[in-house]
Amino acid sequence: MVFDSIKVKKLKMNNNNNNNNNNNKIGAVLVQGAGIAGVQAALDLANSGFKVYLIERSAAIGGMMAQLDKTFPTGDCATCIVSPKLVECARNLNIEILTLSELDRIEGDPGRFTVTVKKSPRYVDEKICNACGDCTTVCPVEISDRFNRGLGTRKAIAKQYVQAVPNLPSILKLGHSPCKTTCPANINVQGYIQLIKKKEYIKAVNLIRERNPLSAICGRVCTHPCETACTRGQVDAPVAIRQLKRFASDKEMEMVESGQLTLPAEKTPPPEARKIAVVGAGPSGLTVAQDLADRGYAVIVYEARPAAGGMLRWGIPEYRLPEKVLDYEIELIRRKGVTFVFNCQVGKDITIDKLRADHAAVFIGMGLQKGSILNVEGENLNGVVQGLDFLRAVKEGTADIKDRVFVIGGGNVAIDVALSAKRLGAKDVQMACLESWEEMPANEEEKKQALEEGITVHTSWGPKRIKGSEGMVNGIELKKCTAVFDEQKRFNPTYNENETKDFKTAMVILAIGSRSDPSFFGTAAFLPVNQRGNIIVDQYGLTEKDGVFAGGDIVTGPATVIEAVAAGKRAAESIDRYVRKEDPRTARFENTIAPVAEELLPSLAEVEKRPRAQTPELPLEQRINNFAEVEEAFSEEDALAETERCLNCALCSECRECVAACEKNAINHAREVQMIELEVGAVILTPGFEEFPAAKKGEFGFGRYDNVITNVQFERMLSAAGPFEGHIVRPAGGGEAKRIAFIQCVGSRDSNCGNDYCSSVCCMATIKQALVAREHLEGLEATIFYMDIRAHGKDFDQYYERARGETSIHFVRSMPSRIVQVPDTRNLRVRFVNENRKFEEQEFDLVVLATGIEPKTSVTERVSRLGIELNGFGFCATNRLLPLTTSRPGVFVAGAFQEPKDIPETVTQASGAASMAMELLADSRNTLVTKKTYPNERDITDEEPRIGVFVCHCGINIASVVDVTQVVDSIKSQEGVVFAKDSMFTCSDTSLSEIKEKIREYRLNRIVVASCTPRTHEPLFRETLREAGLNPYLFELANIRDQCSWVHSLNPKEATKKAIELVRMSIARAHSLAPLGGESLEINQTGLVIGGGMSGMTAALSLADQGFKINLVECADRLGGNLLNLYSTLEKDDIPAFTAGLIQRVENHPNINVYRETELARVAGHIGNFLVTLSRNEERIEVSCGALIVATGAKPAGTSEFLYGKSQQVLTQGELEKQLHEKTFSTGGGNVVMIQCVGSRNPERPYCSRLCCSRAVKNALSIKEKDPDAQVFILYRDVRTYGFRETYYKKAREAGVVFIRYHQDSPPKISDAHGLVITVDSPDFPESLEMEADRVVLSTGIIPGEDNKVIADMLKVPLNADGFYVEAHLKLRPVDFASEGIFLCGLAHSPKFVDENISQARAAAARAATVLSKTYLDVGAQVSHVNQNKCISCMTCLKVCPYGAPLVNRDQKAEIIGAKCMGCGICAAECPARAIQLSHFETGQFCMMLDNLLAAGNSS
Amino acid sequence: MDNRPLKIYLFFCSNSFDTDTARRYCAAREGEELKAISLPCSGKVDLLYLIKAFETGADGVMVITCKQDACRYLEGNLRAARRVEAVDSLLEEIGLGRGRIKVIKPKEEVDVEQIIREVDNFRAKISGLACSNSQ
Amino acid sequence: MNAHAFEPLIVGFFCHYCAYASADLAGSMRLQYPPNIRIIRTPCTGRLEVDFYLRAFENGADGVLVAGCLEGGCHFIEGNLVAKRRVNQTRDLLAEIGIEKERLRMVNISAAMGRPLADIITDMIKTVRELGPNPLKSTSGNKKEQKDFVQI
Amino acid sequence: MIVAERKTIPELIEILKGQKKVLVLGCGTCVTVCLAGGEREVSIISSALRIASRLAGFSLQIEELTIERQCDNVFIEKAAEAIERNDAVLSLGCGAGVQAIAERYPAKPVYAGLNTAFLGILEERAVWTEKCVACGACVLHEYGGICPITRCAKHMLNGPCGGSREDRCEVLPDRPCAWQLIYQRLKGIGQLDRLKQIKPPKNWNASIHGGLRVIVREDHRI
Repeated sequence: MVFDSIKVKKLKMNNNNNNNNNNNKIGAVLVQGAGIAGVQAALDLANSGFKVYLIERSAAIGGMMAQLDKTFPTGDCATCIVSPKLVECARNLNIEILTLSELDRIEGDPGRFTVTVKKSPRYVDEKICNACGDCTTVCPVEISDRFNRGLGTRKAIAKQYVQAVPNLPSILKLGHSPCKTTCPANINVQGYIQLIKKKEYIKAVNLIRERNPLSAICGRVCTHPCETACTRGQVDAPVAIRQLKRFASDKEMEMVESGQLTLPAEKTPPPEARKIAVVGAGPSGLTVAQDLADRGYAVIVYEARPAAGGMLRWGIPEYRLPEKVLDYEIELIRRKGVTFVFNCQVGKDITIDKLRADHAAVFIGMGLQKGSILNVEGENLNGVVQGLDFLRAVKEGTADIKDRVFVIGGGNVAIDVALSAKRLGAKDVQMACLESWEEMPANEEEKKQALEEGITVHTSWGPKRIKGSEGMVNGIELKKCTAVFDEQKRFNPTYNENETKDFKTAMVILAIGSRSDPSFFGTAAFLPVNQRGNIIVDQYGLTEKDGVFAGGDIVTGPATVIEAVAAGKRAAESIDRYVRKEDPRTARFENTIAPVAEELLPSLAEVEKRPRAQTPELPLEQRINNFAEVEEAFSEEDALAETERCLNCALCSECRECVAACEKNAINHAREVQMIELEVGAVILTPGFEEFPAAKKGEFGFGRYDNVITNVQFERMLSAAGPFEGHIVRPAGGGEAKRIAFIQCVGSRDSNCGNDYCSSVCCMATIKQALVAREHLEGLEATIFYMDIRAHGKDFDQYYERARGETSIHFVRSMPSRIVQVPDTRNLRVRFVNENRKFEEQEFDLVVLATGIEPKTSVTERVSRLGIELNGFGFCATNRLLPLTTSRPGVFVAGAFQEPKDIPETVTQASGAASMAMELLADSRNTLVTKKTYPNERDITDEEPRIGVFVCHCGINIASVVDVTQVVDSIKSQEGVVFAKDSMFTCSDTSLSEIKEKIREYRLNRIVVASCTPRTHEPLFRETLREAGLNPYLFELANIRDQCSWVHSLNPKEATKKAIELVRMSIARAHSLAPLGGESLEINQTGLVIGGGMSGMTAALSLADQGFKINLVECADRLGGNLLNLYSTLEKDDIPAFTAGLIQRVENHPNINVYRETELARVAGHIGNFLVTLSRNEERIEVSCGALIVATGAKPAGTSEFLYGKSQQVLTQGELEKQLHEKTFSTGGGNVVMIQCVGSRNPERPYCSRLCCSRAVKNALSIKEKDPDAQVFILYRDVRTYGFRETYYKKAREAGVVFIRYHQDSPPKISDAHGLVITVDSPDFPESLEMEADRVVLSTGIIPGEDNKVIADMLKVPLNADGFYVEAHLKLRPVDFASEGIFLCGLAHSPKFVDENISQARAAAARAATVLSKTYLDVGAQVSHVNQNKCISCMTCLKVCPYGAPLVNRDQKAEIIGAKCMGCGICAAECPARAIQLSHFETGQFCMMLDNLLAAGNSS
Repeated sequence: MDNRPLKIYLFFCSNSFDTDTARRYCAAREGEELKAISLPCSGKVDLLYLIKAFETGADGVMVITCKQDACRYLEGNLRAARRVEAVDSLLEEIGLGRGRIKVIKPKEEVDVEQIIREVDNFRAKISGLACSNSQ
Repeated sequence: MNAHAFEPLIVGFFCHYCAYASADLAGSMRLQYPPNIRIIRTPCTGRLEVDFYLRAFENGADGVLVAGCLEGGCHFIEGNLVAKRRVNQTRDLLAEIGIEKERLRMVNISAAMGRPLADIITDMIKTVRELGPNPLKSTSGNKKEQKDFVQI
Repeated sequence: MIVAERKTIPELIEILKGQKKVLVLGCGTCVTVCLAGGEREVSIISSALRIASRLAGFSLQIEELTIERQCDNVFIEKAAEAIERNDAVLSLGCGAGVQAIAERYPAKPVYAGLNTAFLGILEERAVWTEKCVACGACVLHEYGGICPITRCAKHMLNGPCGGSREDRCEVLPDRPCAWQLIYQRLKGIGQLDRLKQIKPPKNWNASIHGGLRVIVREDHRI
């Protein structure tokens, strides 16, 4: 169930109510991390009476497993097996999924925690969105896809992966891009660039105009600080942002010119509109005018000159900004209802007081009118002109020009002046400026143009004096400027007065800045000004005078257009608030602008260099004597290419294409982080892991060489749903990757990177990847470089052997020292030491690094802040005897965060952790769970089918391809159809209500919806039927989206025809739908545990502590099993004390009934109601129970090899351990030789016993501890000290224990001719080794119990080839049997360690609790039934059913037990008498669809 | 041969022999174990009854039917006769020999005397045979 | 294109857990394949009766595509193996009857195999197109019916 | 149990050529259990025949029916109307069933749709093996319950033949040697002595070689 914040609040209230009568414990659990562990724990808890909050950091649940392609060793598709679990999780009424959430705080005590969850926005409404994907389609932003580990791209708004649960997109946003934050007006640069990329030019311009009405203008004259900040600049050159803005704006103008686009209609402000006066029609004034007009004000702009534009019109020459462009944008503003009053100089023609009095507010944006002066000799000579005056004269056509012109100044105005002078006919134009060329404030473009057009620029020179005669200028003397700025970076030029040069000139134009002209105000004292004469305003543009605002150059001094626009934006907002009497300070747009954290900016290393598009310019020869525009717009091709250079620094560009595309209005870009408080009784941490950052191992070149990838990337590559769709190709250099090297232990078993532990899963994962890859690509050769192959799990070694048997998979026992890329082919040369102890290099197409498992950095920080101890590697600290308990009571842990582990162990631990929570909160079980109630079901037995059909448009998802109206028309007259209609979104709340309404109105008794897939939507519609009082099975869904409109979008006609047929088929089937009701089975809430070893006792105790009565059956005369022969763990936990405690607790537990010396005689019944007959001596005891746990254990294997039993000096590891414990062991003064894999991992006993390596290490360390001089040798095949046990392997080597490897085909030999002598051939030594041994210790492994077969037959559960029990599913149901209600744990499942058995026993208990916690069990309605009259008792069904659901009843006929039937229908299809039908998938129902289709096909 | 009393079962059709007579007849035979079992029709006699009788130690079995063609149930008496024949042959296979089972079919509708006579004869014959040791 | 060109009609029987899911995935991925297939959902391919296949052919289907989970990956343990046996049995029977066995095909698909599924469907349609219409349609004289399979 | 298997469709088409309306009649007993003639097979064969006949140029009209047992008139009666309606009957019963119907309807052609194969049992899923040839004089007790007449390819009463290899029959290497089984079985029940006796030649009169076999149970005849 998807999180709903309103509900949470209600729940909190519920909690309070319930707590009063509930021991103060809260029957809710928070599970943090929704990988497979979190999902499993949540399901177990929710299914046994607890409320669960499942919180997940990313946007979808599923974790790492959803990223995997296949799973080992079964080769199951990971998606196939995990998806149903995720969906189940999402549907569970008692699991609330909080995605994008993190655990922030835990307060309170076990049983009563208050936790705070920080939930980041998804920006997509979870209740409204129907995952149609339109937003993703329109999103222009392609960013590196983290889910695919950067191998592919995703859109900024997208589902995390195609099958994501919850099935919703989310927006990736990281603050705002540098271009946007740097732009004074905060224009959404990234946004409009993305829109241009999509050729949405008008949308792009509109987006610009939201922040800047002068789009076309700024596209020409802006100083573009955005480009300076552009991240791309760090790679090659910044994106040509200004030019792109111009490109889009020009496109708009072109369209207007060509008539494709009409100008917006002229508006007039409403009569009641408040009046605003704007003084000055420059950039800031125009901006204010537009914004306020947009907000419904009547704006009057008072302008001193005869036209609007201010400095844009009078200060920028035509060749840079054509008047046409200026007029165009001013016209757009005018059309918004702005009135211009020209030739009206405030101060002269009208006073400010008057303006203030007549208007609700006044904005002053008159700019700077006076040029700055030099204060040098000769400044007043005739021929000395102000640059601005000159430019205005040029515009007015009144400019006077001389042959020689000297321009003072280094800014844009100076260059504009110089170039204008040139165009007017000046023969020699020279410039002087104080700054050096680099420091010159003019734009690079302008400077470049000045040079091009032959302007001589004297940089670092200032005017000393202007020379003249007769009042006329005739020359200028310059002096050397030694520094422009002082140490404080203030403008404070210093000169070398002695270094001068003289020039002849007839005209000196000063372009050194401008200043305000106080005289313009009329009353200078009206507004306070600063020492430079600029008006003083606060940060919102308000002057000290009430209702008078100011902005632009008049406030800032000379500045840029964009700064003036920004000031206008701010002022407009302030004026609006002022008039509406709102606080000007809160929720300002400016405050929402936050930069992207630097570390989150795109990684530049991977960015390929691409040149910036070149600006086309008017050829030099065409610029002479005219003012034609010099710079031209980009070609469309160049512009589009340029947009591709944008790196999307902020991920989402906020172009809002998605908002526009979403027909359900589900998207809102302005959502904020929520802090949610939840009351829970316990917390389970299942945050998972992240892979080791492979770039840290520089020698392998990850990050530098594109063809070196990680194993996670390789998984994504293999995945058919991944970025490469399962094709094994090289990310760089092209071509298939036929030669692949896999390098193991990257970031594992490596003290250099601090990871001394083994990641446990990589060996198997690599073997799997090699085997799977081979299926994907014929002729693929895989080479696996490894240290030890650790295939220690159930059926793993057999898988390894399979891979070893493949000629195309090579195992090389070596750790490569480095990888070098071959430059031209981009192949990779791997250097390693080969089996002959020689260096060798091999070339590969692709290298896959088996990166190890690390705790997530983000998690470790947070978890330690929650007061939970971590171990030295950053994993959660636990104890081997309390593997699921963290240092904080009430907080439990499971999965890879506890220790690296594979999926089944993770799932096991998750269930185990759930049982810990169940024990803690046993009294509060069922206090917070919700059960929905429905109206009584209408009895339709005697009704003719009355079918209602609803055909969905799914926005445009269906309707854009399939003619929905035609579909509705063509099925209206179908037999039985009494109502048919199309709807925009059938799954929307309104449509669902409509369905309910129509059911009542038309007395519909069958509903057909034609929309998307039943896999996601059938539950929703069925629910609707139930709410309307119809049985949910009276519903049928025709999939005309996923399997029609989406896959035939190029063929609308055929798609429509197909849709019609699909709907007709569904209608045909609907006729035969019948209401189905499952049965309710009473549950016997007693459990029975078979086996009184550690696992059995642990499982029994867990259930007993939860309040269930448990029968514990043990065949021996005492409890304890194998535990009685164990003395310590590798970590030195005291096993005998633990065992004694366990036995004592079991024996004294009031809920546990122990049967010693008792065996199983007979088992009958099914889940909820087993009848078990026990036999104790001659006595028969009948016990009934609801669930069974098999914990029958296994036993140490014996041997007759290596003189065992013949020589006193040869003993097993078990015997050695006992002697060490009893201190009776002596090395005899000589060597102790341990031999591993005795009788194991060979054709007779192909599995690995998992424990022996660690046990040998443990005993070797014990010997060394007692006698450091003792010589201990361990002869091994692979050392399989996985997980943290690896550190002890290291310790043993450090302590001097000698490990000698041998091959399976040349095992060690023993002789006792002259004392015991062991001979061994090791591939690591050139010659045979011979060693005298005083003690030989054999690791003989574990074998299954002999009576497994008997018990398995009784329970009708399977055994594997090795004789261990087979669970329901190796990966995801590791402690269940396929037969419901029977569970498995301990060594009976496979050999494993104490801590693993504890987890598994608890897991079995949790799974059993999901049964025992219920008083009734609803058995599925979609089950098979036997027609007793037709059954001929052939018993075929008994033979084909994989679940043992059919049985022979008293009438000697077959009968199917609903509780056991899973609804596959194999029996129904097999029954030779056709006596069996699977409800809801009856033969007739299939035939009706077929007949309808084929009849239609032959006649339509 | 031991001194065990003779054990004989008398299955009779209640239409041709009445229960009282039968009981009295049996009671009068001291030192013998005579059991009379009334049947609505001799056709009701099952192979299984007959063979069980021997299994439980009978030395002889008589089945008293109706007169020929007088069976109230049309063919019950004929059926009984077939079964007796089958058991007789089975007794031979078993090794007890033929003659330990007999059908008594009255000549007249109710001919108690003939029946008693025939029963007496059969008893005598049986006591002369080796005792059944099937017990 | 020839207005009378033969457009095959393929009936698909897809299992809910894998094949149907991958058909949905193909949709999500917007993969395109010819519209000649009509997919019928079944909880498991193990539910499918030999009769269904025959019925489809008898009534004029040109091909039947049965798609189940990967072998070993059946949600119902071995339903797909049972289905495979039944499909093979039916193929033999079709051969006996005189219908090309290629018209009936079973494939194993995982829920993540959107692209391969689209390829398989395309290939199946191609195969059947090459085989021509269901022979029943040409023998029973109702040539008229072929007009109904008109391509745009 | 009687074990039978379907005739091939071409064979059946050949048999049915010239008929128009045919009743395909199943039998709900042995042949249903051995997956040859039950309701499902009736449906499958009918469908196949319809298709095949159309392809062969004559469209059979087929009616489908399965009755409890074809070898008894009581049940055959339930098919009476259907039989009347059709030109011919294709019986999916065993040979006895086919003949029972034929005897009951002298005027109606009745064809066998199955080949009745043997008396056997289901050995594993969908595998039936012959266990009895109905020789009329059973010797199973001599051989530990394993019939050498049926299961030894050479029908040897004094075996083994000496040709078996690794427990496999010399003639049919995929089948176990019956004599190996007999030996193991007798060993298991402690009756290996039985093998020391030489068995005299068998009288095959009780078998089919003595002519039509009739069993009369006089005691049940009325």
